[in-house]
Amino acid sequence: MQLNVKFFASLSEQTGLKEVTIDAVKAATVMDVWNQATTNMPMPENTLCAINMAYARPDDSINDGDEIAFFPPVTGG
Amino acid sequence: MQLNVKFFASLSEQTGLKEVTIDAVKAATVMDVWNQATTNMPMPENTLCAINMAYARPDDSINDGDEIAFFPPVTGG
Amino acid sequence: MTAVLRNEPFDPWHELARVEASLDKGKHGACASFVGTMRDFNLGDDIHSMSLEHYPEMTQRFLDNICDQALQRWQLSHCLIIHRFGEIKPGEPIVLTAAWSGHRAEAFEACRFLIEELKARAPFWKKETTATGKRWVHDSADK
Amino acid sequence: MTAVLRNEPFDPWHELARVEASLDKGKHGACASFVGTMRDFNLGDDIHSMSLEHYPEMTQRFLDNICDQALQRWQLSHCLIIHRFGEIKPGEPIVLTAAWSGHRAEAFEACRFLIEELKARAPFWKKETTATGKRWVHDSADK
Repeated sequence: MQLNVKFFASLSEQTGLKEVTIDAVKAATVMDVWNQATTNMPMPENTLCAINMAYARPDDSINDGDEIAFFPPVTGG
Repeated sequence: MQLNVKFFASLSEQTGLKEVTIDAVKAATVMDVWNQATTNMPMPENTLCAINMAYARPDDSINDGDEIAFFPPVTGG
Repeated sequence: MTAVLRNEPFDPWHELARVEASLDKGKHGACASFVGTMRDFNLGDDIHSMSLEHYPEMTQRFLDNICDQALQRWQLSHCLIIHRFGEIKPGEPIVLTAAWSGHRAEAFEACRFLIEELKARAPFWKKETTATGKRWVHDSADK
Repeated sequence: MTAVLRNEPFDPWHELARVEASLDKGKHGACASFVGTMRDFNLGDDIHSMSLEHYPEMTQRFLDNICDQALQRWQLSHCLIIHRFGEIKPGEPIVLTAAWSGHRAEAFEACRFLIEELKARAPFWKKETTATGKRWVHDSADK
Protein backbone atom coordinates (compact mmCIF):
# COMPACT_ATOMS: atom_id res chain seq x y z
CA MET A 1 0.00 0.00 0.00
CA GLN A 2 0.99 3.63 -0.65
CA LEU A 3 1.84 5.80 2.36
CA ASN A 4 2.91 9.41 2.56
CA VAL A 5 5.57 9.79 5.27
CA LYS A 6 6.71 13.12 6.75
CA PHE A 7 9.58 14.03 9.06
CA PHE A 8 9.87 17.35 10.87
CA ALA A 9 12.46 19.53 12.60
CA SER A 10 15.45 17.72 14.16
CA LEU A 11 14.06 14.33 13.07
CA SER A 12 14.11 15.48 9.47
CA GLU A 13 17.77 16.50 9.89
CA GLN A 14 18.69 13.25 11.65
CA THR A 15 17.01 10.97 9.11
CA GLY A 16 17.88 13.10 6.10
CA LEU A 17 14.23 12.70 5.06
CA LYS A 18 11.51 15.30 4.72
CA GLU A 19 8.64 13.79 2.81
CA VAL A 20 8.67 10.38 1.16
CA THR A 21 6.08 8.14 -0.41
CA ILE A 22 6.66 4.50 0.34
CA ASP A 23 5.09 1.36 -1.01
CA ALA A 24 4.64 -0.49 2.24
CA VAL A 25 4.22 -4.13 1.45
CA LYS A 26 4.78 -5.49 4.93
CA ALA A 27 4.05 -2.39 7.04
CA ALA A 28 1.27 -2.99 9.56
CA THR A 29 2.08 -0.36 12.20
CA VAL A 30 3.51 3.13 12.49
CA MET A 31 6.76 1.58 13.74
CA ASP A 32 6.99 -0.59 10.62
CA VAL A 33 6.68 2.57 8.51
CA TRP A 34 9.53 4.21 10.45
CA ASN A 35 11.73 1.15 9.95
CA GLN A 36 11.07 0.92 6.25
CA ALA A 37 11.39 4.66 5.56
CA THR A 38 14.62 5.05 7.55
CA THR A 39 15.99 1.59 6.67
CA ASN A 40 15.95 0.56 10.32
CA MET A 41 17.52 3.61 11.91
CA PRO A 42 16.85 3.43 15.69
CA MET A 43 13.91 5.69 16.55
CA PRO A 44 15.11 8.47 18.89
CA GLU A 45 13.56 8.54 22.34
CA ASN A 46 10.57 10.89 22.65
CA THR A 47 9.74 10.67 18.95
CA LEU A 48 6.11 11.64 18.37
CA CYS A 49 4.00 10.01 15.67
CA ALA A 50 0.82 11.01 13.86
CA ILE A 51 -1.54 9.20 11.51
CA ASN A 52 -3.50 11.56 9.25
CA MET A 53 -2.59 14.51 11.48
CA ALA A 54 -3.80 12.96 14.73
CA TYR A 55 -1.37 11.80 17.40
CA ALA A 56 -0.76 8.03 17.27
CA ARG A 57 1.42 5.41 18.98
CA PRO A 58 4.16 3.39 17.27
CA ASP A 59 2.09 0.21 17.51
CA ASP A 60 -1.07 1.75 15.98
CA SER A 61 -2.00 0.09 12.70
CA ILE A 62 -2.08 1.92 9.41
CA ASN A 63 -4.17 1.86 6.26
CA ASP A 64 -3.58 2.42 2.58
CA GLY A 65 -3.28 6.11 1.74
CA ASP A 66 -2.48 7.21 5.31
CA GLU A 67 -0.19 10.15 5.98
CA ILE A 68 2.28 9.12 8.69
CA ALA A 69 4.41 11.77 10.43
CA PHE A 70 7.36 11.62 12.81
CA PHE A 71 8.60 14.56 14.85
CA PRO A 72 10.45 15.52 18.04
CA PRO A 73 8.74 16.98 21.16
CA VAL A 74 6.94 20.21 20.25
CA THR A 75 8.20 23.66 21.29
CA GLY A 76 5.54 26.11 20.09
CA GLY A 77 3.87 29.01 21.84
CA MET B 1 -10.75 65.20 68.99
CA GLN B 2 -11.52 66.13 65.39
CA LEU B 3 -12.45 63.33 62.99
CA ASN B 4 -13.34 63.40 59.32
CA VAL B 5 -16.12 60.87 58.64
CA LYS B 6 -17.17 59.67 55.18
CA PHE B 7 -20.10 57.58 53.98
CA PHE B 8 -20.31 55.98 50.55
CA ALA B 9 -22.89 54.55 48.14
CA SER B 10 -26.03 53.03 49.71
CA LEU B 11 -24.74 53.82 53.22
CA SER B 12 -24.57 57.48 52.30
CA GLU B 13 -28.18 57.33 51.09
CA GLN B 14 -29.35 55.41 54.19
CA THR B 15 -27.67 57.72 56.69
CA GLY B 16 -28.27 60.89 54.71
CA LEU B 17 -24.60 61.70 55.36
CA LYS B 18 -21.75 62.07 52.92
CA GLU B 19 -18.86 63.72 54.67
CA VAL B 20 -18.98 65.16 58.19
CA THR B 21 -16.41 66.45 60.63
CA ILE B 22 -17.20 65.49 64.19
CA ASP B 23 -15.73 66.57 67.47
CA ALA B 24 -15.53 63.17 69.13
CA VAL B 25 -15.25 63.70 72.84
CA LYS B 26 -16.03 60.18 73.94
CA ALA B 27 -15.27 58.26 70.73
CA ALA B 28 -12.65 55.57 71.27
CA THR B 29 -13.47 53.14 68.47
CA VAL B 30 -14.74 53.13 64.90
CA MET B 31 -18.13 51.97 66.23
CA ASP B 32 -18.30 54.96 68.57
CA VAL B 33 -17.72 57.23 65.58
CA TRP B 34 -20.58 55.57 63.69
CA ASN B 35 -22.91 55.97 66.67
CA GLN B 36 -22.06 59.62 67.17
CA ALA B 37 -22.17 60.56 63.47
CA THR B 38 -25.48 58.77 62.81
CA THR B 39 -26.98 59.50 66.24
CA ASN B 40 -27.16 55.78 67.03
CA MET B 41 -28.66 54.48 63.83
CA PRO B 42 -28.20 50.68 63.79
CA MET B 43 -25.20 49.81 61.62
CA PRO B 44 -26.38 47.71 58.64
CA GLU B 45 -25.01 44.19 58.42
CA ASN B 46 -21.93 43.88 56.19
CA THR B 47 -20.93 47.51 56.68
CA LEU B 48 -17.23 47.96 55.92
CA CYS B 49 -15.05 50.43 57.83
CA ALA B 50 -11.76 52.12 57.08
CA ILE B 51 -9.36 54.23 59.14
CA ASN B 52 -7.19 56.51 57.04
CA MET B 53 -8.06 54.54 53.90
CA ALA B 54 -7.09 51.15 55.29
CA TYR B 55 -9.70 48.53 56.17
CA ALA B 56 -10.50 48.46 59.90
CA ARG B 57 -12.88 46.70 62.29
CA PRO B 58 -15.62 48.42 64.30
CA ASP B 59 -13.71 47.86 67.55
CA ASP B 60 -10.42 49.31 66.26
CA SER B 61 -9.39 52.43 68.16
CA ILE B 62 -9.08 55.83 66.55
CA ASN B 63 -6.81 58.85 66.90
CA ASP B 64 -7.19 62.60 66.56
CA GLY B 65 -7.28 63.66 62.93
CA ASP B 66 -8.20 60.24 61.56
CA GLU B 67 -10.38 59.87 58.50
CA ILE B 68 -13.04 57.24 59.22
CA ALA B 69 -15.11 55.79 56.39
CA PHE B 70 -18.19 53.56 56.23
CA PHE B 71 -19.38 51.77 53.10
CA PRO B 72 -21.34 48.76 51.87
CA PRO B 73 -19.72 45.65 50.29
CA VAL B 74 -17.75 46.68 47.23
CA THR B 75 -18.86 45.93 43.66
CA GLY B 76 -16.04 47.14 41.42
CA GLY B 77 -14.30 45.49 38.49
CA MET C 1 3.84 49.42 37.67
CA THR C 2 0.84 51.64 37.16
CA ALA C 3 -2.66 51.86 38.58
CA VAL C 4 -4.89 54.46 36.97
CA LEU C 5 -8.42 55.69 37.68
CA ARG C 6 -10.28 57.12 34.69
CA ASN C 7 -13.53 59.02 34.44
CA GLU C 8 -13.64 58.69 30.66
CA PRO C 9 -13.92 55.70 28.30
CA PHE C 10 -10.62 54.00 27.50
CA ASP C 11 -9.50 51.52 24.87
CA PRO C 12 -7.83 48.62 26.72
CA TRP C 13 -5.99 47.35 23.64
CA HIS C 14 -4.60 50.78 22.92
CA GLU C 15 -3.45 51.06 26.53
CA LEU C 16 -1.79 47.64 26.41
CA ALA C 17 -0.03 48.56 23.15
CA ARG C 18 1.21 51.79 24.74
CA VAL C 19 2.65 50.02 27.78
CA GLU C 20 4.13 47.27 25.63
CA ALA C 21 5.90 49.91 23.50
CA SER C 22 7.45 51.41 26.64
CA LEU C 23 8.90 48.08 27.84
CA ASP C 24 12.28 46.65 26.86
CA LYS C 25 11.63 44.67 23.70
CA GLY C 26 12.67 41.03 23.91
CA LYS C 27 13.00 40.97 27.72
CA HIS C 28 9.61 39.65 28.76
CA GLY C 29 8.13 36.57 27.17
CA ALA C 30 4.58 36.67 28.44
CA CYS C 31 1.72 39.11 28.96
CA ALA C 32 -1.60 38.07 30.49
CA SER C 33 -4.42 40.56 30.53
CA PHE C 34 -8.03 40.80 31.56
CA VAL C 35 -10.70 43.25 30.40
CA GLY C 36 -14.04 43.59 32.18
CA THR C 37 -16.72 45.24 30.08
CA MET C 38 -20.10 46.62 31.10
CA ARG C 39 -22.93 44.33 30.06
CA ASP C 40 -26.33 45.60 28.93
CA PHE C 41 -28.22 43.10 31.08
CA ASN C 42 -28.20 42.00 34.73
CA LEU C 43 -30.67 40.00 36.82
CA GLY C 44 -33.00 39.77 33.83
CA ASP C 45 -33.19 43.52 33.21
CA ASP C 46 -31.80 45.72 30.47
CA ILE C 47 -29.24 48.10 31.91
CA HIS C 48 -29.21 51.52 30.29
CA SER C 49 -26.20 52.92 32.10
CA MET C 50 -24.22 52.58 35.26
CA SER C 51 -22.77 55.00 37.73
CA LEU C 52 -19.57 53.84 39.41
CA GLU C 53 -18.87 55.55 42.72
CA HIS C 54 -15.53 55.17 44.47
CA TYR C 55 -13.52 56.42 47.45
CA PRO C 56 -10.84 58.14 45.39
CA GLU C 57 -7.78 58.27 47.68
CA MET C 58 -8.43 54.84 49.16
CA THR C 59 -9.05 53.29 45.75
CA GLN C 60 -5.80 54.64 44.37
CA ARG C 61 -3.92 53.49 47.44
CA PHE C 62 -5.56 50.06 47.29
CA LEU C 63 -4.75 49.54 43.59
CA ASP C 64 -1.15 50.74 44.06
CA ASN C 65 -0.87 48.33 46.95
CA ILE C 66 -2.07 45.25 45.06
CA CYS C 67 0.33 46.11 42.21
CA ASP C 68 3.15 46.24 44.79
CA GLN C 69 2.05 42.92 46.21
CA ALA C 70 1.99 41.32 42.75
CA LEU C 71 5.49 42.62 42.00
CA GLN C 72 6.77 41.15 45.26
CA ARG C 73 5.05 37.82 44.84
CA TRP C 74 5.87 37.12 41.18
CA GLN C 75 8.77 37.97 38.89
CA LEU C 76 7.13 40.62 36.75
CA SER C 77 8.60 43.22 34.45
CA HIS C 78 5.46 45.34 34.73
CA CYS C 79 1.87 45.34 35.83
CA LEU C 80 -1.04 47.59 34.98
CA ILE C 81 -4.51 48.36 36.31
CA ILE C 82 -6.94 50.80 34.72
CA HIS C 83 -10.38 51.26 36.29
CA ARG C 84 -13.24 53.51 35.27
CA PHE C 85 -15.41 55.54 37.57
CA GLY C 86 -18.36 57.87 36.90
CA GLU C 87 -21.01 57.29 34.23
CA ILE C 88 -20.50 54.17 32.12
CA LYS C 89 -22.43 52.91 29.09
CA PRO C 90 -23.01 49.25 28.12
CA GLY C 91 -20.15 47.86 26.06
CA GLU C 92 -17.58 50.19 27.62
CA PRO C 93 -14.60 48.65 29.39
CA ILE C 94 -14.72 49.03 33.17
CA VAL C 95 -11.43 47.47 34.19
CA LEU C 96 -8.16 46.28 32.71
CA THR C 97 -5.53 44.28 34.59
CA ALA C 98 -2.33 43.04 32.99
CA ALA C 99 1.00 41.50 34.00
CA TRP C 100 4.19 41.09 31.97
CA SER C 101 6.68 38.40 32.93
CA GLY C 102 9.33 36.06 31.62
CA HIS C 103 6.99 33.13 32.16
CA ARG C 104 3.36 32.58 31.41
CA ALA C 105 2.40 30.97 34.74
CA GLU C 106 3.55 34.08 36.62
CA ALA C 107 1.85 36.43 34.15
CA PHE C 108 -1.47 34.55 34.46
CA GLU C 109 -1.34 34.25 38.24
CA ALA C 110 -0.46 37.91 38.76
CA CYS C 111 -3.12 39.14 36.32
CA ARG C 112 -5.73 36.98 38.02
CA PHE C 113 -4.60 38.08 41.48
CA LEU C 114 -5.00 41.75 40.51
CA ILE C 115 -8.59 41.35 39.29
CA GLU C 116 -9.62 39.05 42.15
CA GLU C 117 -8.23 41.39 44.83
CA LEU C 118 -9.75 44.39 43.09
CA LYS C 119 -13.18 42.72 42.85
CA ALA C 120 -13.06 41.54 46.46
CA ARG C 121 -11.84 44.67 48.19
CA ALA C 122 -11.33 47.82 46.08
CA PRO C 123 -13.82 50.48 47.22
CA PHE C 124 -16.03 50.85 44.15
CA TRP C 125 -19.84 50.70 44.06
CA LYS C 126 -22.00 50.19 41.01
CA LYS C 127 -25.44 51.73 40.60
CA GLU C 128 -27.41 50.57 37.58
CA THR C 129 -30.09 52.45 35.68
CA THR C 130 -32.85 50.19 34.34
CA ALA C 131 -36.16 51.06 32.65
CA THR C 132 -37.75 51.27 36.10
CA GLY C 133 -35.14 53.29 37.95
CA LYS C 134 -31.78 53.10 39.66
CA ARG C 135 -30.50 50.37 41.95
CA TRP C 136 -27.27 49.49 43.72
CA VAL C 137 -25.54 46.32 42.57
CA HIS C 138 -25.08 43.76 45.33
CA ASP C 139 -23.50 40.72 43.71
CA SER C 140 -19.84 41.49 44.18
CA ALA C 141 -19.18 37.75 44.38
CA ASP C 142 -20.01 37.47 40.66
CA LYS C 143 -17.28 35.52 38.95
CA MET D 1 -13.99 30.98 17.09
CA THR D 2 -10.85 31.49 15.04
CA ALA D 3 -7.42 29.90 14.90
CA VAL D 4 -5.00 31.55 12.51
CA LEU D 5 -1.44 30.74 11.43
CA ARG D 6 0.63 33.72 10.28
CA ASN D 7 3.99 33.93 8.56
CA GLU D 8 4.26 37.67 9.14
CA PRO D 9 4.50 39.81 12.29
CA PHE D 10 1.15 40.66 13.89
CA ASP D 11 0.02 43.19 16.49
CA PRO D 12 -1.88 41.25 19.16
CA TRP D 13 -3.64 44.33 20.53
CA HIS D 14 -4.82 45.34 17.09
CA GLU D 15 -6.11 41.81 16.53
CA LEU D 16 -7.94 41.82 19.86
CA ALA D 17 -9.48 45.20 19.09
CA ARG D 18 -10.65 43.88 15.70
CA VAL D 19 -12.31 40.82 17.20
CA GLU D 20 -13.84 42.87 20.00
CA ALA D 21 -15.35 45.23 17.43
CA SER D 22 -16.97 42.28 15.67
CA LEU D 23 -18.66 40.96 18.84
CA ASP D 24 -22.05 42.01 20.15
CA LYS D 25 -21.33 45.00 22.36
CA GLY D 26 -22.58 44.62 25.94
CA LYS D 27 -23.12 40.85 25.72
CA HIS D 28 -19.84 39.55 27.13
CA GLY D 29 -18.44 40.85 30.39
CA ALA D 30 -14.94 39.41 30.36
CA CYS D 31 -12.01 38.90 28.04
CA ALA D 32 -8.82 37.14 29.13
CA SER D 33 -5.87 37.13 26.78
CA PHE D 34 -2.32 35.91 26.64
CA VAL D 35 0.53 37.10 24.41
CA GLY D 36 3.80 35.19 24.11
CA THR D 37 6.67 37.25 22.73
CA MET D 38 10.06 36.13 21.46
CA ARG D 39 12.82 36.88 23.95
CA ASP D 40 16.32 37.93 22.93
CA PHE D 41 17.96 35.51 25.38
CA ASN D 42 17.70 31.82 26.24
CA LEU D 43 19.96 29.49 28.23
CA GLY D 44 22.43 32.33 28.77
CA ASP D 45 22.84 33.19 25.08
CA ASP D 46 21.70 36.13 23.00
CA ILE D 47 19.21 34.96 20.41
CA HIS D 48 19.43 36.82 17.09
CA SER D 49 16.44 35.25 15.43
CA MET D 50 14.28 32.16 15.47
CA SER D 51 12.84 29.94 12.82
CA LEU D 52 9.51 28.35 13.70
CA GLU D 53 8.75 25.19 11.76
CA HIS D 54 5.33 23.57 11.85
CA TYR D 55 3.25 20.80 10.30
CA PRO D 56 0.76 23.10 8.59
CA GLU D 57 -2.38 20.98 8.16
CA MET D 58 -1.99 19.24 11.51
CA THR D 59 -1.31 22.52 13.31
CA GLN D 60 -4.42 24.13 11.89
CA ARG D 61 -6.48 21.09 12.75
CA PHE D 62 -5.03 20.96 16.26
CA LEU D 63 -5.70 24.64 16.97
CA ASP D 64 -9.25 24.43 15.58
CA ASN D 65 -9.78 21.42 17.78
CA ILE D 66 -8.67 23.05 21.03
CA CYS D 67 -10.89 26.06 20.25
CA ASP D 68 -13.81 23.65 19.81
CA GLN D 69 -12.95 21.95 23.09
CA ALA D 70 -12.81 25.31 24.90
CA LEU D 71 -16.20 26.32 23.49
CA GLN D 72 -17.71 23.04 24.68
CA ARG D 73 -16.14 23.17 28.11
CA TRP D 74 -16.83 26.80 29.01
CA GLN D 75 -19.55 29.29 28.18
CA LEU D 76 -17.69 31.52 25.76
CA SER D 77 -18.91 34.06 23.26
CA HIS D 78 -15.69 33.75 21.26
CA CYS D 79 -12.15 32.45 21.36
CA LEU D 80 -9.09 33.30 19.32
CA ILE D 81 -5.66 31.84 18.64
CA ILE D 82 -3.03 33.46 16.42
CA HIS D 83 0.35 31.76 16.03
CA ARG D 84 3.38 32.76 13.97
CA PHE D 85 5.54 30.49 11.91
CA GLY D 86 8.63 31.17 9.79
CA GLU D 87 11.36 33.66 10.68
CA ILE D 88 10.80 35.58 13.90
CA LYS D 89 12.81 38.43 15.45
CA PRO D 90 13.24 39.13 19.18
CA GLY D 91 10.41 41.25 20.56
CA GLU D 92 7.90 39.96 18.00
CA PRO D 93 4.74 38.25 19.28
CA ILE D 94 4.71 34.50 18.65
CA VAL D 95 1.32 33.56 20.00
CA LEU D 96 -1.95 35.12 21.12
CA THR D 97 -4.76 33.25 22.87
CA ALA D 98 -7.95 34.93 24.05
CA ALA D 99 -11.39 33.99 25.36
CA TRP D 100 -14.51 36.14 25.76
CA SER D 101 -17.17 35.15 28.25
CA GLY D 102 -19.87 36.45 30.54
CA HIS D 103 -17.72 35.61 33.54
CA ARG D 104 -14.07 36.12 34.31
CA ALA D 105 -13.36 32.66 35.73
CA GLU D 106 -14.44 31.04 32.46
CA ALA D 107 -12.51 33.55 30.36
CA PHE D 108 -9.31 32.97 32.37
CA GLU D 109 -9.63 29.19 32.41
CA ALA D 110 -10.36 28.95 28.70
CA CYS D 111 -7.52 31.33 27.76
CA ARG D 112 -5.10 29.35 29.92
CA PHE D 113 -6.35 26.03 28.54
CA LEU D 114 -5.71 27.21 24.98
CA ILE D 115 -2.10 28.23 25.61
CA GLU D 116 -1.31 25.18 27.77
CA GLU D 117 -2.70 22.73 25.20
CA LEU D 118 -0.95 24.57 22.40
CA LYS D 119 2.39 24.53 24.25
CA ALA D 120 2.05 20.87 25.17
CA ARG D 121 0.91 19.40 21.89
CA ALA D 122 0.66 21.71 18.87
CA PRO D 123 3.23 20.63 16.25
CA PHE D 124 5.61 23.60 16.21
CA TRP D 125 9.40 23.48 16.55
CA LYS D 126 11.68 26.40 17.36
CA LYS D 127 15.20 26.74 16.01
CA GLU D 128 17.25 29.57 17.48
CA THR D 129 20.11 31.45 15.85
CA THR D 130 22.81 32.50 18.35
CA ALA D 131 26.22 34.06 17.76
CA THR D 132 27.68 30.56 17.41
CA GLY D 133 25.08 29.00 15.14
CA LYS D 134 21.63 27.44 15.04
CA ARG D 135 20.11 25.05 17.55
CA TRP D 136 16.77 23.38 18.14
CA VAL D 137 14.93 24.43 21.30
CA HIS D 138 14.20 21.54 23.64
CA ASP D 139 12.52 23.04 26.71
CA SER D 140 8.89 22.75 25.71
CA ALA D 141 8.04 22.39 29.40
CA ASP D 142 9.01 26.03 29.97
CA LYS D 143 6.27 27.76 31.92
